[in-house]
Amino acid sequence: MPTTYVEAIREGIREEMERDPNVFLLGEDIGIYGGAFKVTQGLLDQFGERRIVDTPISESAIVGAAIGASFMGLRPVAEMQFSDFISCGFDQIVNYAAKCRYRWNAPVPIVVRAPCGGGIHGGPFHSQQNEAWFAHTPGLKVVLPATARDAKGLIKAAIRDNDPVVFFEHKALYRRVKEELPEGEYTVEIGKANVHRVGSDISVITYAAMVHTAAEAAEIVAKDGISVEVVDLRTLTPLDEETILESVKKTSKAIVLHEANLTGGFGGEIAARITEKVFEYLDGPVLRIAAPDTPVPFSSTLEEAYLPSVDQVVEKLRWLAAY
Amino acid sequence: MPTTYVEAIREGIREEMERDPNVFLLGEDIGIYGGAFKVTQGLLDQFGERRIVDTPISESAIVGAAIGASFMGLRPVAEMQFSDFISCGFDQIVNYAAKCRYRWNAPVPIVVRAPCGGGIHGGPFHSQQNEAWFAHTPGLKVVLPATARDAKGLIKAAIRDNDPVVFFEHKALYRRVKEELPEGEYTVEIGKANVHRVGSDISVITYAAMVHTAAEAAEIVAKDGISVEVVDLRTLTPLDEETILESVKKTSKAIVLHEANLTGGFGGEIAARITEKVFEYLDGPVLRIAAPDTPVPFSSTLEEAYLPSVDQVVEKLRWLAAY
Amino acid sequence: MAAVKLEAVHIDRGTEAKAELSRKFLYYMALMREVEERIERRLYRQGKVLGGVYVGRGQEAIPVGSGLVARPDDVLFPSHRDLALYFIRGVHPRNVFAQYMGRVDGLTRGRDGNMHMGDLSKGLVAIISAMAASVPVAAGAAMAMKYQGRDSVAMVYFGDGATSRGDWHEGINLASVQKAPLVLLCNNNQYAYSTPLSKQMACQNVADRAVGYGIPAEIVDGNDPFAIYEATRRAVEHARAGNGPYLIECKTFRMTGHSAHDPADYVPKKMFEEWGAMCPIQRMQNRMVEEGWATGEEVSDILARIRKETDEAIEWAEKSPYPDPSELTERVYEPK
Amino acid sequence: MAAVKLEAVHIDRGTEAKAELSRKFLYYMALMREVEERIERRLYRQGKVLGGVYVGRGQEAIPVGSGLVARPDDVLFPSHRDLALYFIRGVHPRNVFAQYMGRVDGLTRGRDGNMHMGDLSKGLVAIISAMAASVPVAAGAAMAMKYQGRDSVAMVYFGDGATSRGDWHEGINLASVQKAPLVLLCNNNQYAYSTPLSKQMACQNVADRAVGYGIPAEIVDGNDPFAIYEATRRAVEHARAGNGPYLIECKTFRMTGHSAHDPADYVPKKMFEEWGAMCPIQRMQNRMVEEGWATGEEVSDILARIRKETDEAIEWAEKSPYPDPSELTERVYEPK
Ligand SMILES: Cc1ncc(C[n+]2csc(CCOP(=O)(O)OP(=O)(O)O)c2C)c(N)n1
Ligand SMILES: Cc1ncc(C[n+]2csc(CCOP(=O)(O)OP(=O)(O)O)c2C)c(N)n1
Ligand SMILES: [Mg+2]
Ligand SMILES: [Mg+2]
Repeated sequence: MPTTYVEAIREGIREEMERDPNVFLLGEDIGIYGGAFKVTQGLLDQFGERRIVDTPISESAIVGAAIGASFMGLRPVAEMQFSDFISCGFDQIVNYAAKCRYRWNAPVPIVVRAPCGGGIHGGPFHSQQNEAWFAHTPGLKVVLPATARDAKGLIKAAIRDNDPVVFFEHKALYRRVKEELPEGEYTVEIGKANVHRVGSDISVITYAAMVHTAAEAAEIVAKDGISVEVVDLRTLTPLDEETILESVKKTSKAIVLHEANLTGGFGGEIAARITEKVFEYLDGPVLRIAAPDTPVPFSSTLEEAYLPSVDQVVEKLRWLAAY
Repeated sequence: MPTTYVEAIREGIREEMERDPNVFLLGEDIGIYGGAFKVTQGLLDQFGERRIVDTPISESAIVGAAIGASFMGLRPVAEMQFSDFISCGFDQIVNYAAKCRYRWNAPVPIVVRAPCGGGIHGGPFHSQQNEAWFAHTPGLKVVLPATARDAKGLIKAAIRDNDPVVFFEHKALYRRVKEELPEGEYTVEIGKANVHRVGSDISVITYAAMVHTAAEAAEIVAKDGISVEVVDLRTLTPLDEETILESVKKTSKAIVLHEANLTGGFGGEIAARITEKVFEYLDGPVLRIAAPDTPVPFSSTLEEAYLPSVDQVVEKLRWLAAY
Repeated sequence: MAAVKLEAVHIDRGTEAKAELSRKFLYYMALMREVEERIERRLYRQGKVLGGVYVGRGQEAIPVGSGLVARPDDVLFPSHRDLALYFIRGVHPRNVFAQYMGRVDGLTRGRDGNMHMGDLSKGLVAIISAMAASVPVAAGAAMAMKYQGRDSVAMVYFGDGATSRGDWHEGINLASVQKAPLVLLCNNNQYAYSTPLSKQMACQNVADRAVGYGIPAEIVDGNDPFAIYEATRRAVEHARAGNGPYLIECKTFRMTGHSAHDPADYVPKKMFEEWGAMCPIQRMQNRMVEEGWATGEEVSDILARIRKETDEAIEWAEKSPYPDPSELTERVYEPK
Repeated sequence: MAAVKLEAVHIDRGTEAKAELSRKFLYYMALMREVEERIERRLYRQGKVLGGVYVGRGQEAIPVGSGLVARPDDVLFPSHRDLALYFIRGVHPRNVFAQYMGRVDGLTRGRDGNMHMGDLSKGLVAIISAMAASVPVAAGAAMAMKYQGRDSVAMVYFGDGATSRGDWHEGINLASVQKAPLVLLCNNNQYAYSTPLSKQMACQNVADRAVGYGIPAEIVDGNDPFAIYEATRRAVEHARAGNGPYLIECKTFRMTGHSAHDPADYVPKKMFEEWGAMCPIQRMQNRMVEEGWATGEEVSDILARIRKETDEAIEWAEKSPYPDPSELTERVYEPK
């Protein structure tokens, strides 16, 4: 039976909790309620209140407590109810968690899970894609799975990782994407991109929900004979520069695509690296497709216009192919 | 008599407070103490406790209160003691202040002043350059003056601006840069870059303290006959793309330079725009020079190695000139 | 916690004044109930309302009892369960329906949803999602009133769970030190989403927290608008006189799930029963008749008028267009 | 606020035990004083210490009186004025000097400065700059102790000003709800940088805030290590027994500017005089002699030994090299 993205994350967490008694969860409404998105549903029954801790509405304390528990040898997995609320625990993440190892050699093996992204009519405060803030903070790892397989393998890897990981789960994927997962235990290495679709004319470098948008667009332009390679970064930090550059060396053309706002988004970083490092291979400008520079609007007409669409990608692919 | 950067900011604030009775200041130790960097020194004597409000250690409340006061028609100027502590008031800035106008047409005319940057042996928590977080947040304006003249003109413009402005003051410039200021009233428009030095071979796009690093490097390579144009962005949001692109169209080569960490820094945005929009003009890769991806270290040997140096810029200028 | 059993508050006024007040209480409470029922139980289920729906069923006395004390120059910072404040301030139900349905005639023109709405010209400030973020903002508004030499107040609303947030603490603390005219209204409905009070705080009452800010606090029956009205009058008087913030804890219960998609299985059935019997609207109706403030017929008329207004408002709102995509990038900043 | 005038606390032990404790108190307090004097008044002025210097002059009784209660398995979260905790935990002064001078033998190898240092193997957690950020972190450590079934405690230190921060509130609240073994030690030195208590909080005592978390609190003479020792024993016992957090407010005074570059002109001279007379080190010396716990000569010997140790430590630290620039990018993440 195919496993959904949300089930995959749950299974990953469950397996790690079964494997390692030091893994525990904390967050708002993750116990009896199973979390706002039901990611932790059923875990309270299996593991009890000791290991599934419902907290007050205190994002800063949730992250801080995770850090403190990690100093004692535990491996806390903290849930932010929405990635938008991560701003309320921001200092603990970017200043406390991120810098301990560098400063005084104290590892902070925590995972901060954050459901992100639009497409669910969540409006400005339940739809954000704010990974770029964290990708600009040395000491953090930033993970954003796009598939059920990766979601499971990466959450397991994140829990085992000895550095703080901000783990973005795309809400629109929770129940939309599913697939057969490999039998038995597996992890997916943090810091390795995945060539989601092999192609030869244009590389689309992307991650999270946009992987599917890119793949759809690739399918469409394939009919025009344009062969698109879709690179799913999976993690922004550490960044798998090699896979990006190899792809672009092969195709000579690149589009960077993300759901986050354009300006200051991580797409700039990728485009800059491509231009700097494989300039001589480029047969055209590196294009970016991203959300416009506005908050995420609520109403369907606006949100639809806001989110990067298959059409937009198709258009830019055609333009670039013709360049 | 030349005016220092710190005096220029103080004079700008003073003039605005004299001009507009709705302007008031709030922050930690800004009253009798005159602020950690003495930016507000003497203002308490002139304006009294009503308009210079010493607050508890509560960055979130400082920003929040500024927002609330602005709804009542006041024009608050909030001081973060160090830009590093802005993380403690992060949610109020990126979610409250930034989004009110878009959501419900409520302007938030506040200024959040934040002394930033390294070079003063401040270590990981008193040296950060975290402008990129805010430049990736639609609704905020992000200003970083490099000269005394701009510091005064821009703080005045920021106070008059009807949108929330995050105003980064570089600590290492406070007493290091000075110049004769124009006689009488003036403001500097937010959103306009300044060609700090005119040149024809290579454009260095930069801002804040690095403007001076770039200018020094330009001076050095001028002796080798390399003519460098230094573009001081002054504001990241709104970004003066036109001035950047005009400069690169002229020189065909560009280096983007900033003191913030390389990865995910705003330099990626600039490099990406250049590549995307004037690709055909480029005679070489767009290079970036920035701090490495580590926290800002404390010890002099490390901090020196951390901060982008004149030597590094000279080296890259020579490399690019020869490209 | 069992239901607070407080005696109905008798206010010191002539019968006609009380009768008039009771009619206002009933009207606004029932209007809020009706509008929210339509949103939660009809429009939402019909798929016409997108996104989350949070209602204040059972808690209507709080915005109504307090909101009617406020003067037009007082500024209100509603929480997500205080819809009546909007009506009291003159927002029309049709614009509320349009807001929930993401139409251009919503208070945010479709840019934000549900209770994320405000109108500065009516002294209504929109919440952001982050619980308690309004508290420092309201503190700043109150500081500004003092700065301006006005004797108005800021009134900020929040739930029990919100008091766990750092912003709550920082905001009250700042307002207290500044002796700013801030009235703090807590709807203690004993749950924050699925989290009961006992997992949210280790003190007995939200009011206990006032000690740490050196401000007065009182606990009132959150299902009695008269009690809330009187407490708010004391609070507002205190604040207007320059004595600083004042906290009112309204003990109540959330007679629904956290949001429209939450069946609230985690709430003991008994609590719904106990608190259902305390319904502020039913109680007010009974009392009006008992005290002779209105006849049963007059009460029915009020309710009928509300249903009619609501029908019309929905009809109107459904005709309101969705925002044109071309509006998407407008007004992020002040237009030049 | 005037100086707290509390009677010297008499602890219930035999004379020899008290005498021994008093010698430890004196040793660690005087060592802290001596090391900080060297840093602030010599090395800093000589330009050998870069960055900010914050000392705990006059407050030495707090880390000493409390730190000596902690067991090795208890974890300490010092503030920026609790240097003695490091010595009690076995950190050598020479590594502290090296830390301040940015040398590789500092606890952070030159990566961070001054009191931003820790050593997990010694149960010492480094602060970050943001005031009170340690409180939730210590709460989490305490939760972990409970999780692990250990009866150890986390002890977290902070100033009066830090209690204004949201993190302080969220951290204590979480620990209280979780009944985590967290001992909270406030050094109320009446100033936060230049900001006096009256501009920081509107309640009388930091201890008043405990009410809002349903936890016990007590106020002690912060210049008497015996008083702090006893209070800490009560607190630790409470926490180890599974009763949750306990707050101790130590009334004291910062006998210096906020940092080495602050002349503290904003502090009334009289306060320095009044509190100078309460110096915990001088008081301890007097009492030791009065009570017959030590002769004057023995006291002088302790102080002389400290000076010698300190001289040697500085000499050693000055020989420690600066970190090589090649280390800059190491250990941001776990090395592969
Ligand atoms: C900072 C933050 N974290 C999490 C949430 C998600 N959330 C929305 S409402 C809510 C519960 C609020 O409880 P309470 O303050 O008691 O208000 P009530 O809904 O009971 O009126 C939560 C956890 C949020 N809105 N803000
Ligand atoms: C969040 C935050 N804001 C501002 C500062 C700057 N700062 C450093 S120490 C200090 C005063 C601290 O006062 P208190 O907590 O009373 O401790 P004390 O220094 O008096 O021991 C301030 C404002 C900081 N470190 N952290
Ligand atoms: Mg509640
Ligand atoms: Mg203090």
